[in-house]
Amino acid sequence: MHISTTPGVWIAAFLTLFVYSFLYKDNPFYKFAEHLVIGLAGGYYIVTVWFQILRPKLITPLFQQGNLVLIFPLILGLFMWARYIPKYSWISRWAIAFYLGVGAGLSIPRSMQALIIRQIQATMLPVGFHSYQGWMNLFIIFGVLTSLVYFYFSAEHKGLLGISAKIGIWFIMIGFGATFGYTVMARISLLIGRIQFLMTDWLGILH
Amino acid sequence: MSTQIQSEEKGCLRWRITPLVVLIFLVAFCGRIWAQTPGDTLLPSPPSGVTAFDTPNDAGRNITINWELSPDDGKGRNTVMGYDILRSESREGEFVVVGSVVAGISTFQDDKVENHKGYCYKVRAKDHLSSESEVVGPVQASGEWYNTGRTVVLIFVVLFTSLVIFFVNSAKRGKKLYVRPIPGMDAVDEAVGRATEMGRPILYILGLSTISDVATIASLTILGRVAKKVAEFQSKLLVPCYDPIVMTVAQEVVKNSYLDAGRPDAYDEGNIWFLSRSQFAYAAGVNGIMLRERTATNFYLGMFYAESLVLAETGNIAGSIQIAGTDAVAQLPFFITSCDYTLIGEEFYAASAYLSREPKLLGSIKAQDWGKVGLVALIILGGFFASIHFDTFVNLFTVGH
Amino acid sequence: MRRQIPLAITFICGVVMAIQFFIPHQISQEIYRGALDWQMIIGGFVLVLGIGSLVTHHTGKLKHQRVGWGYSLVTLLSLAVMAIAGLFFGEMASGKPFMQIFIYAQNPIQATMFSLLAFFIASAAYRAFRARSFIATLLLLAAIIVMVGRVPIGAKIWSPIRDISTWLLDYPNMVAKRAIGLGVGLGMISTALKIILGIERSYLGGGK
Amino acid sequence: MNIYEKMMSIDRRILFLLIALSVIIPLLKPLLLPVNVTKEARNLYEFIDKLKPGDVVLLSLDYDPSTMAECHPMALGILRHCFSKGIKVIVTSLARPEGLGTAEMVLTQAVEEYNKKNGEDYVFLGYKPVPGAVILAMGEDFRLAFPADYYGTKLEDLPMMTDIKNYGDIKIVVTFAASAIVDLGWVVYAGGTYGVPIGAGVTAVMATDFYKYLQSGQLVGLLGGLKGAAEYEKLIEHPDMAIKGMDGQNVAHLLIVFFIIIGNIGYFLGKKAKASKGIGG
Repeated sequence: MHISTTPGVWIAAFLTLFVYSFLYKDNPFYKFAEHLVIGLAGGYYIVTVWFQILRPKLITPLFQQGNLVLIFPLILGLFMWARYIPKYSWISRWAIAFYLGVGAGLSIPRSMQALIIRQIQATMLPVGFHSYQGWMNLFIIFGVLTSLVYFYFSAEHKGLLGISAKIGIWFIMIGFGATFGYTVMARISLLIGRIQFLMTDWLGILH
Repeated sequence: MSTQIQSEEKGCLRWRITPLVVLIFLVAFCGRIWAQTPGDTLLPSPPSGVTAFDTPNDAGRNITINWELSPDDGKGRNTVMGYDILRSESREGEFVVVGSVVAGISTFQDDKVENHKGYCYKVRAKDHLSSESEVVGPVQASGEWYNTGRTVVLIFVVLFTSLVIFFVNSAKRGKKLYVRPIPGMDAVDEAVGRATEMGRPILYILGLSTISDVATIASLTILGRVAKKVAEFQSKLLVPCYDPIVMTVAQEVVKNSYLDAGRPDAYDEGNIWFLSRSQFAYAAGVNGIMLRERTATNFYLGMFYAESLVLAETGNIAGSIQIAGTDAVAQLPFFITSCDYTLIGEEFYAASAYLSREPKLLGSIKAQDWGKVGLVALIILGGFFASIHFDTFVNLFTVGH
Repeated sequence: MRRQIPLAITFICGVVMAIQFFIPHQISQEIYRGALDWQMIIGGFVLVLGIGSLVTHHTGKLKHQRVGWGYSLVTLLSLAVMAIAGLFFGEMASGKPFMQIFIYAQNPIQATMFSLLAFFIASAAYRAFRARSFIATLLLLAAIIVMVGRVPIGAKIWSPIRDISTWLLDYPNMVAKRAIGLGVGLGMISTALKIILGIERSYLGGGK
Repeated sequence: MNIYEKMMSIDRRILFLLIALSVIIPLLKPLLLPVNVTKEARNLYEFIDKLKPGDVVLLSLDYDPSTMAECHPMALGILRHCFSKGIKVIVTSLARPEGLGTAEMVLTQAVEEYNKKNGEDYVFLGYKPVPGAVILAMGEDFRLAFPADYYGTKLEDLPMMTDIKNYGDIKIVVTFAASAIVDLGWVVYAGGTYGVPIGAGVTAVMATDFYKYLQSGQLVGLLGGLKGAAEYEKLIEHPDMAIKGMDGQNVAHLLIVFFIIIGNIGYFLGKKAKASKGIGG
């Protein structure tokens, strides 16, 4: 059993235990780790934005390579800083409007293609009563249609509509249960990873 | 007996034929080998039917070259190992190899060309010798202004947009639109009421995405309505944010709600602040807030990732009422198990319109419902056509790259 | 002026970016890349607002000596140390202070926060999976079958469980995901349209 | 609070402690719970087991630090199997530059365990961009894609490589990956064009996508996630991280199901008791 001698590993190990102490109850050790990681993540955010966005995408191309088009995003960025001046803080809405408009515009055709057209095409399956797959295709179409009825807002879920909405929620709940069960293994392996770090890299028990 | 004789005769008849057949086969077989063996100077037959054209539906600078496989590729003498594709600026000009493919492949895309410049091509079949096809071209590459492969998306977008505009306008003209009560909605009002009775703050999480994510915008509209109620009941609203732009918009929305509720002085911008831009630092921070501020109600509305269960389960430890709503299908199972009420996918999008009671916003929900009716009809029709193996209908919905 | 122009900007940008999807031409690709770069640049500027808000939040706690002000000091100091280490001492190269702090302090806390899910998924399952109603029972049964079906010991206990759990994942789960996706698609597009057409303008906030 | 209510609201901290123990104990003392070996894992094992000492295989470690948790034990298992049988190994890493670090780590671990010599028992070719082109080039000649190995020595100076020209001289390619490089890269280019047998070790999430290649015979065998690695560790009788990890998974999963069952028993009996008390009362 040879305990690690690198200080970094000791720090990492203690911070890991600080966070796990949260499972018992909120305590000063967890508060320290929490505030520490928020500070570090803040610093990390500053450094990554500078080296991965501002310098390569604005400072170098605009000031060194003279790509003058970039003056517009520079102005829109400064508009955002106008929030610090109460009298002119409304100008920041121009930059927000640009950011918003681009996002909304991009999402319309892409979600139409990916979420709707591709999915309904994949549901147009040959139904057959003499093969397993034929029955399964019927099962898929029936399931998608009833689940869709569950999201129907224009009418009370009563009568035939009520029944199919009820069957729809059955499908949805079975689907959620299956996804939940499927994810347990991935989450447990996260814990195995941390425990192996503590027992191998830190305490050196395992190898 | 006669049958037996016949079979006898037939037998010997058959007996005489077989050696003849074997003989013919042998001669043919040797002939083939004989033709090949002495110093194979025979060239592989060249590929034919070479065509070159500007690759469609792209930004240009790309020419597609197709050809029929050489008769000696995969069949015939089956000696062809691959093909070289040669290009030149003009029919007589000097040809240069721009690419090569292995045997059995009969197409190539040359992506090192300028737009609006003529190029000529020819294809060379090669084994240890080679022979070339005739020259084809000149042909020019250019970018297209409309991607024909995406027409079906255009039709769907135009149809749905007109549905939304139609229903919003009819709602504006005062037409009464019925929308069934959604159980989660009154849970929102109850939850805010409960927080005020207990005199404990409300926590509102806008999700871990940027302002350009439509889920974040839907969540901001709900925040506006929740903030109005909070202002009326004079309870405290905490909004730790993941994205600075979402933070600024949230501050604007909440300030506006306090204004509408007639209590602009009670608005405290300090309660809407930036926490962290990294997923699990943000989760650590929010966990701390939930336990220390003893929030009565937690709202998780917007886009979420794996941290959803860390937040919701901690909220459960703190004993708060929790209402979630997201379009992140992968996280819905975890919200369903740990929150008091969860708005599933489209319910979350309908919530903002529903809570506002504004007619024109309800109009968009009607459009969504009509869209669903259309999709149901298409699926049934598609299923029917697929079952009778009439595939052209299903292929209508294939979208180009 | 304060509301009309932003609405106009949203409308123009929205329509342009929606149409861009259908035009493969070079110019349209450049507009697409340009718009995303501009969004990133604005995101870069807004960093100041975010960090500014974080710092004012914690300095406020320090100034008023509110409870837990010591922890605010931790946040402010670690923010400063990390930023200075990254900006001035060898950037993000491995072995340099910035990366050392990231590997030995920031990453362990984040990875351990992530691993809390192993505990929380257990407590959520224990508390929520109660056969209170028929749909709750469906949720519970599907979860148990898939959970047991994925580990080798499950197949030892009852061998067909593996096929049932695969069936549950291949059919009901896929059906539910697809139906919800269709609903989300319609809801997302209708909300995006409301923003572009200016029907939904709460993001503009208050004031004239 | 009667027994039933207690069963329904056991303190979550007890559950947390049990989950932690269910993972820690097997790491200290492996329970070696039964690991049922799937057909696809056994096929891959038998294919390599039938190889003779001196045969050469190509192992392509096409993963990176983010998917190391699942792929590392699989790669280590197959490396140990090859080295224990004196099979020579060529190693490449074609996914991403970051994959080089993880690839070298697992290779050096196995090399030290079986003290193998570079250039005679194994060769580490390293990384080259555009995996499709590299896979095709190696079909013509390894030197076309990798004139020198990762450490800079020319392939000609490596004794092991003298009589190895291309896929024709190696018995099987096994790729460890979490991406489409398995089918679009190896199965189509190497398997399809040059007909070399292909095996694969992929993350659990991806495994289901590759079953169709098993049925069509384009894949000789397949290992899926930590479970696949545990199966291979069992086949080569060398229990290590994967089997211990799987023990933890087994116990944790059963523990959660056990708690769910207790909660429901408490719920039903509690309801019945309340109902009967109601009548009696």
